Amino acid sequence: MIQELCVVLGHRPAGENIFTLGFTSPAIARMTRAGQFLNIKVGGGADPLLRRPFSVYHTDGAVVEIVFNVIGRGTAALCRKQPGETIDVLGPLGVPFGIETPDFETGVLVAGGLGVAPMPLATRALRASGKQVVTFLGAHNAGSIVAAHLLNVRLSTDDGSSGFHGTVVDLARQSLARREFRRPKIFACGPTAMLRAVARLAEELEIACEVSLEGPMACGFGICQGCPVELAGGGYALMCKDGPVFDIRRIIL
Amino acid sequence: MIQELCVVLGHRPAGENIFTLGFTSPAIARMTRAGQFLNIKVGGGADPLLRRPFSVYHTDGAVVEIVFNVIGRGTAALCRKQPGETIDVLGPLGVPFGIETPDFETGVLVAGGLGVAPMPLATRALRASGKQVVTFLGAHNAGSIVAAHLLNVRLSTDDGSSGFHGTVVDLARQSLARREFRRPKIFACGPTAMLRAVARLAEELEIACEVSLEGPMACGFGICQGCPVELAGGGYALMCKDGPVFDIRRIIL
Amino acid sequence: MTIVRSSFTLGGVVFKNRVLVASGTFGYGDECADLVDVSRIGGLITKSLSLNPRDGNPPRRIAGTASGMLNSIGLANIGARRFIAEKLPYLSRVETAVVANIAAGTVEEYCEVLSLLEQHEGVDGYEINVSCPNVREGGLSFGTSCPATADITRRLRALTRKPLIIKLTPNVTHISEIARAAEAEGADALSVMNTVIGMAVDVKTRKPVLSTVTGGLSGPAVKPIALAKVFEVVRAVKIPVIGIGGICTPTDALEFLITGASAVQVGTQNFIDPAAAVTIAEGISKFCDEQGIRDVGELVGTLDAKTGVSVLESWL
Amino acid sequence: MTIVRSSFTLGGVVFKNRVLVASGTFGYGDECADLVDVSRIGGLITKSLSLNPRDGNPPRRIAGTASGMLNSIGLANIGARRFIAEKLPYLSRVETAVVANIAAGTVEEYCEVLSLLEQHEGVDGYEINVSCPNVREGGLSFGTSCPATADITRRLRALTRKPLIIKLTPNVTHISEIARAAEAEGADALSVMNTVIGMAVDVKTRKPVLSTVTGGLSGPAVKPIALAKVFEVVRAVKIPVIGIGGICTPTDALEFLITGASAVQVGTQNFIDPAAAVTIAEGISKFCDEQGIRDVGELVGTLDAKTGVSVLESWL
Ligand SMILES: Cc1cc2nc3c(=O)[nH]c(=O)nc-3n(C[C@H](O)[C@H](O)[C@H](O)COP(=O)(O)OP(=O)(O)OC[C@H]3O[C@@H](n4cnc5c(N)ncnc54)[C@H](O)[C@@H]3O)c2cc1C
Ligand SMILES: Cc1cc2nc3c(=O)[nH]c(=O)nc-3n(C[C@H](O)[C@H](O)[C@H](O)COP(=O)(O)OP(=O)(O)OC[C@H]3O[C@@H](n4cnc5c(N)ncnc54)[C@H](O)[C@@H]3O)c2cc1C
Ligand SMILES: Cc1cc2nc3c(=O)[nH]c(=O)nc-3n(C[C@H](O)[C@H](O)[C@H](O)COP(=O)(O)O)c2cc1C
Ligand SMILES: Cc1cc2nc3c(=O)[nH]c(=O)nc-3n(C[C@H](O)[C@H](O)[C@H](O)COP(=O)(O)O)c2cc1C
Ligand code: FES
Ligand code: FES
Repeated sequence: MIQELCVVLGHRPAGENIFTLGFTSPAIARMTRAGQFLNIKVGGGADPLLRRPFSVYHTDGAVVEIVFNVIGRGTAALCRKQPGETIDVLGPLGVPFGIETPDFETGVLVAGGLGVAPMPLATRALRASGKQVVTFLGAHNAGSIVAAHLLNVRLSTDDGSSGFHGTVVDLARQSLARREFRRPKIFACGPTAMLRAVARLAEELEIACEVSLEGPMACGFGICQGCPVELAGGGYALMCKDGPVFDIRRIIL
Repeated sequence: MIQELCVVLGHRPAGENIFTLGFTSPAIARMTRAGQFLNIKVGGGADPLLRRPFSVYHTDGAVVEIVFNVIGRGTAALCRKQPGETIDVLGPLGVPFGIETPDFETGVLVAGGLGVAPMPLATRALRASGKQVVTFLGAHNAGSIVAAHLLNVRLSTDDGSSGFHGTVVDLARQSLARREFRRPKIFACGPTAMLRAVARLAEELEIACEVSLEGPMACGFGICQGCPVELAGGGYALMCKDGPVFDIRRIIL
Repeated sequence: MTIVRSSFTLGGVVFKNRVLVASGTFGYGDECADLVDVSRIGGLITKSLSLNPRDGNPPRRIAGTASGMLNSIGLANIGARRFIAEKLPYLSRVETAVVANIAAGTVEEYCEVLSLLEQHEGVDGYEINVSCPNVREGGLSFGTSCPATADITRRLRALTRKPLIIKLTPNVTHISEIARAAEAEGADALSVMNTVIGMAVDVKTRKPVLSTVTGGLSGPAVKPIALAKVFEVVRAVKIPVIGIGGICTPTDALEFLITGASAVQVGTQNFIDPAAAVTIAEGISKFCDEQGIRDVGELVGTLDAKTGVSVLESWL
Repeated sequence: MTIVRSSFTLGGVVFKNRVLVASGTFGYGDECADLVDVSRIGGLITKSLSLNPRDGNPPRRIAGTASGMLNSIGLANIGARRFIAEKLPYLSRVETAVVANIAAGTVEEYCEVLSLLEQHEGVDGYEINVSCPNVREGGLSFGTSCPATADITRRLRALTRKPLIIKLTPNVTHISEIARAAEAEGADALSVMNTVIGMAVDVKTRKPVLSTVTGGLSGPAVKPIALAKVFEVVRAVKIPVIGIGGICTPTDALEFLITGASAVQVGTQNFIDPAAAVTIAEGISKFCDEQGIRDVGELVGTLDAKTGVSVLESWL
């Protein structure tokens, strides 16, 4: 974990109201593992005050990329950053996906909306570990699909404008129920409702499953206790430090 | 007085840490009289919260210009505004210089530092009223002189790097004491210490004198009571509404 | 857009909508006529009026703070008599409700000002400032005391049938106790809140920024505090509460209405956007329309706090 | 740059400099070791410790506000025993002063936690949280009462010779009265202030944003409030006061020192910049150096408030 003022390289539109932003940080690019995130301070001022968490979307040499939806003031400011300006980045943070474990052969990536953010790095790590990869990618509509850097992508859209007409979990269920993949393990990221559906699916089919959660954070590395995740065994874990990736059996969504 | 979202045309460096910023507003350009000011909201956010007051520096057709020192967060943000972005402008505000009055023939402009801001419009108005203009312009050093749009400029710098070595009031005193100008009236703007010296000079030599004041403001048009100026007769006037231009005899500096 | 009902009645007076402008942040109402159609504001609350004109505090009176501002105006105002002579003629023509805010150093002065105003047309109600942190005598000391607040309310209640609104200070341990004192003596409504005591220092000169050392903090910075105070007061009294503090957007105002405020006032934001009250009122209507709500009043007090474990309970 | 003395002594304990990290905003001190050289911080104040581990409040516990944040952590902590077993070994090696912050639901629990900690090496002093707004029992209810604060101070004083610091809540009418109660019973210093009670509402769901409805407001938004509270307290007591609230920059800290705080604590800003305390301490030294001040202590309480007409006087 380091804190660094990083120079912005620029942003690119990646879908409806979706942008990627690239910046330079050899150290973060080198250290980050799939599923980890950054906590970014966009402006120098006191409002917005807190950093904003973003998954690492892609790394290439010294370049780190995030992908984001413009939803509020922090992301709007990010999206106004000019090349050459700086952002204050803290990271990499959190527990990565459990990819190097020998307990599976096929990584089944299930992403809803911008839940796709950690998937390019997960894809790369899976390939590097000699695993198979299949990707179920769900989006509202064709315009909000962000499918770069992925492998074996099977699409679903809520409105049927591209791929399977329905939820990404229903799409994944078809293949998983048919046991299409050898020794699968699910890695999912997306809205809570979707993660709940993934959890039910994994339980039903007795497939190992890790989910990457999202929620309000302040510090991002365990000093504020602001990001509780309810544990199946009682009490709370911290999303930022004990997560954002959790084995689905450990937590109550 | 109007409130308008104005499109920024761009900024230009005008000296050490000094910039001019131009934006479009046919109405403000038309309505403004010399000595009036604008109250500008730089960003959309809550911090900095309050508008920032700036004299109208120049107008040309539909274009309005201000000149400013980058001293804090508001001015720093102004200086980052890109062409095409907007600023929220309230104005023109306040009482202008008393230029059209028949009681003088020569307008003696005395400006310290960015007290030069209202002088280009004053110069134009004086010329339009058929008055003579002479301008005493004081700056810290050669690098901070902003002398565009002025007439008959006599310079002074604190460090002697350009023009008279000393204060602009000492420079003005030489000419005024010698009664160089026909029926003069002083119009001064600058730091309070300078305005006090101008006031003493005007009193000694019995020359009419108006000063344009600067100080903290919130609303800029009389609804907050935040900008008191002590009156010679007791009580307070409002800098924003009863000023910023005051006859020096009316107030206690 | 269907028509959303936004008016409400307080002590017999109809207010056009639930967004008023706060005392001391809109002058006497005439200064903003260029910038906003005043008749579209829910109600005008005047600058606090004292019996005699007050010059106010020496400079410096204001300072910017993070998402807020400090003020120490010191109730600079033209006094009740000049108000009646110079401002009431305009205000009685304005097509919206006018509430005269009264501040005074003694109970007698409060009574005298109200009695004076009672004799003239144009004032629809009174808001009593027992909570200004910026004057030496009176002011805040009344507002931090239940007996003093009760006494002022009782005495003023006897003098008028118009709506009587007591404006409370947040600078107390238990605002609900002061609220109940005012309610018990017949206040028609409570305004919550005035400014929070704050301070700033100029480190170069080592002097307080404000001439009075401390002043009143307002603006977005205090919104969370104001909401918590409103939450506390609405659960303690049955009379309507008017929410004030850092309201800049329709969403801000909705937070107060949902928490239980019957109306809101816009203060500091007027300095940034003199038309804010109108924009906010429109935004509230739009929100209601989108949510299928026919009357803004249906929102009031609909906060679903059942799931929340209220922390206030432990110290109320 | 000449060397500016920045250490100070409190109840016999030497603190390296006058910028500490506030309870609950720096974990137990070990989490930030990657990002900041902890030995350069003036002192570490631990997360509030209770006797038994506390899970804390259900989500949602935090929310951003204008220039601030709300929190309702609910004193989630590992409890005094696990603290002693798991964190003290690290903390006793850390080359800076360590202050254990204690929070409890009963006077007995405060005493028990302190007694437990007394039996081990590594804790240099105690800060007593009588002011947490986010727990049902105890917490704030102690801190709003003079007798309760006096009682806790007296009982704890009898148990330790180490520095005993009482941390006050701003959510009271007269913080100086609580301050005097703690001083009279032997507190070595007072920390001013904890968070301000605040609230936020989600207008879409009409639910409070925080699970506890209200929470504690912190960050730059509250700095003016904290300064005013410090101003009030330093004039009421003779023991040192530690200023807390919205401190993000050296200038912020200087405002508190000049107002009369002997030291400061950095809270929320640690979440944005975990090295903030060190940067601020360095900035203070630089300022002193520029001003020809040889010891940061020379700044303390040098506020020139004589010209100011103090408004606080009217209600103290
Ligand atoms: C571990 C982690 C990884 C994330 N990765 C990504 C990513 O790769 N790409 C991406 O676009 N977003 C990601 N997010 C979410 C992202 O942090 C929020 O979208 C962002 O903070 C919004 O900031 P804002 O200032 O634009 O919005 P705000 O103005 O703060 O909020 C706008 C609205 O969004 C809600 N909101 C704010 N923050 C969050 C949040 N963290 N979760 C849910 N709702 C929120 C607010 O309550 C409000 O209603 C991630 C969050 C976490 C915790
Ligand atoms: C009628 C009027 C006309 C003005 N015209 C001009 C102009 O043409 N060009 C120009 O450069 N400036 C002008 N000013 C001053 C200008 O408003 C301030 O420089 C500006 O508000 C600073 O904003 P900031 O956010 O950059 O600084 P801040 O961050 O607000 O402040 C930085 C420092 O400057 C001090 N400061 C802030 N505002 C003022 C102020 N109004 N006067 C004195 N000190 C202040 C602060 O106390 C602080 O110490 C004018 C002011 C008035 C009242
Ligand atoms: C400059 C200024 C002057 C004020 N004057 C008065 C006043 O005269 N009487 C009064 O009751 N409140 C006065 N207030 C308090 C406001 O009416 C309001 O209660 C407070 O500012 C909180 O709301 P806001 O955050 O929206 O500004 C004043 C506030 C400001 C900022
Ligand atoms: C997330 C969070 C947790 C906190 N936890 C504690 C705590 O456990 N004990 C305590 O005494 N104060 C706690 N505080 C209060 C801070 O120590 C400090 O008094 C307050 O936040 C004001 O300072 P700031 O504005 O610099 O944050 C907490 C504050 C925050 C923001
Ligand atoms: S965000 Fe601070 S502990 Fe997780
Ligand atoms: S700045 Fe508001 S009255 Fe002058």
